[in-house]
Amino acid sequence: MYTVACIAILITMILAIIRALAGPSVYDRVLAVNMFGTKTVLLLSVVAFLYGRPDFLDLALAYALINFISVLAVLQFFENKPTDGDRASEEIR
Amino acid sequence: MTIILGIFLLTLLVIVAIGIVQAEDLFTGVMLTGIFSLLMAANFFVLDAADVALTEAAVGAGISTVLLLGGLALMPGRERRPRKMHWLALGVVTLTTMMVVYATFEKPRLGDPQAPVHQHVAPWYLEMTPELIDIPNVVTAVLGSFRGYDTLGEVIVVFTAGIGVLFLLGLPGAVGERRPEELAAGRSYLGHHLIPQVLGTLLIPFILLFALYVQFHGEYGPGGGFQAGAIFAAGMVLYSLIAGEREALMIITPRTLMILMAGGALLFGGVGVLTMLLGGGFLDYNVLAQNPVTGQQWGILIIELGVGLTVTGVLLAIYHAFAARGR
Amino acid sequence: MTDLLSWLLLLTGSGFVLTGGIGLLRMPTLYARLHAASLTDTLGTLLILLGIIVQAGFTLAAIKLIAIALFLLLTGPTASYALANAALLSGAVPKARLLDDL
Amino acid sequence: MEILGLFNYWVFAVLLMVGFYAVIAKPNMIKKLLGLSIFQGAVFLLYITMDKVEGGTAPIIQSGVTDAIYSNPLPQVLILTAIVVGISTTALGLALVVRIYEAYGTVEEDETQRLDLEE
Repeated sequence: MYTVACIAILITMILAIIRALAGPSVYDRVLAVNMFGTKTVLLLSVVAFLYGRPDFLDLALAYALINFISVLAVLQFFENKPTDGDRASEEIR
Repeated sequence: MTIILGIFLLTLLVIVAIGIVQAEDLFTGVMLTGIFSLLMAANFFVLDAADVALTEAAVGAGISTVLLLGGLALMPGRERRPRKMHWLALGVVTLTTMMVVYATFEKPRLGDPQAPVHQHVAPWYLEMTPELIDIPNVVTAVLGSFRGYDTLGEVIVVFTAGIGVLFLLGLPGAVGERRPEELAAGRSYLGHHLIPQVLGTLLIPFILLFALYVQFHGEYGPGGGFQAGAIFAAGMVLYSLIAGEREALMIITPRTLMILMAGGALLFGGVGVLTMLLGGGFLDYNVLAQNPVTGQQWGILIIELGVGLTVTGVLLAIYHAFAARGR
Repeated sequence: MTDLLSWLLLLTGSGFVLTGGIGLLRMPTLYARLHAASLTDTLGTLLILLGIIVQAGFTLAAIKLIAIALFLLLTGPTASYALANAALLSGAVPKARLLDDL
Repeated sequence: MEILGLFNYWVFAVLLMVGFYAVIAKPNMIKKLLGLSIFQGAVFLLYITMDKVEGGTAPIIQSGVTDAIYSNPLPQVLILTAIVVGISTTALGLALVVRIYEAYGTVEEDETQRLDLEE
């Protein structure tokens, strides 16, 4: 039962990695990283039950709590460094 | 199942690593490092290393991306000459890879219980921990007690790296030393974004509480000072992002940061000196209480606290040093 | 009965997660991808976690799972907001608005 | 199937060399740092691979279970501390790069060398 969920999550992980590598804009990559983070939380929860040691859920909890900090840091990064010429050229398609 | 899951995650790891190296935009590289860290943590978890996975999670999710972005904000975001292959380097690297792969054929297979690494001290640790220290988490027992010298050394290294960063970049002065207009000019926080602000204010107590749980639950489950320090620092970094650095530095002042950094390492070393004064060896916790087992537990609790303090102090001081440089 | 419910939740959750992944890859513009990824992310995650909670019964693990679901429910949309805002800040205008301006 | 037991070590070798390639071939210092952290990650992977025991579980002793097999705690201890040390030293390297950028106006290695020669 968990295996099905596990496989779905793993396939989604591949899709997210393809998007992160392909871009085209930097925001696509951040989006992919964020999505990958949620999928990791799910994978860890599912695998913890698959292995029958649910006390390792702390790990998923840690990710659920602090993974979005990096996205906020990205927002701040772009506030401080508005548009530099390089990035404007590869804007959104 | 486990082996297929492992192979899958490891293959993704290699793809992402090549992606990092080939990325033209450094920002992309940093973002891919985030995925690399997530994959690493998942791999550690699959390989039965829950403590290590928690450390990677705490450091990779909360701290390392923020630090790298903080550094990247101070310089141009692109490599000057993208995608030029360096044929000599590529040749050397390919040759070395093949040699290392050839050498692995001598290695014991994954999970082989007869491997030499499982024959040395590890069985002794696993067997004696319930008797000598009586805490469930053997990793914490080895970290705190059996290999306490090692851990003290690592804490000193972390401390030294923190000092080094402060030497190079300088810690932001106390809040009063900066002119008000200087502070107002750097709008380096997300105060005007209502949603992150409200949510962050809601979550920070939980993050800090979770850090304390990880700190003091480390003897019973995955956790300990290193993980807790990183999570606590991540919580304070979040506060600094949503409320502004100035506010964050008012709560944990630069002076407090210094005290945390040095105090944790001193606490660790102090326990060692105390045990010597009580007639034991350096970091021999048996003498801390009437009952040697209780003494061991006390010793581990205190030194883990020292580790947590130093790691929190160092990571926060590094973050503030980079952030203050940007203004 | 419990097994059936948990199967159902896990399967629908997996379906949503996969849909989100495909949307992330196949949608034509950034904001469309953001839309596809963030919505399914939250729902699929919740369903899968609920499926595990049903299996776990009333234990400490279930409470941790509820906490994880709650935190993900809060942080996921916030991250999407921050990301969309960062994109907008650096001058990436959604396509529909560009058409309006013409 | 037996040979797949070595897959982790092969990934270790490839990751190690991917990181090493970035360090020696890329002129950009931030890229070198990222390569260094990949290199670090490879070493972590090697150690953690060695801790795995077939049919085992993480070395947290479950009360009431007597016949459980536990993975090796020693590599875990070494790597757990090394991860935190790794991020501190990466930050130290990043601080050096920031100072180099402030002094030279570039973080490309060949350009800083040229500027040095011109003085």
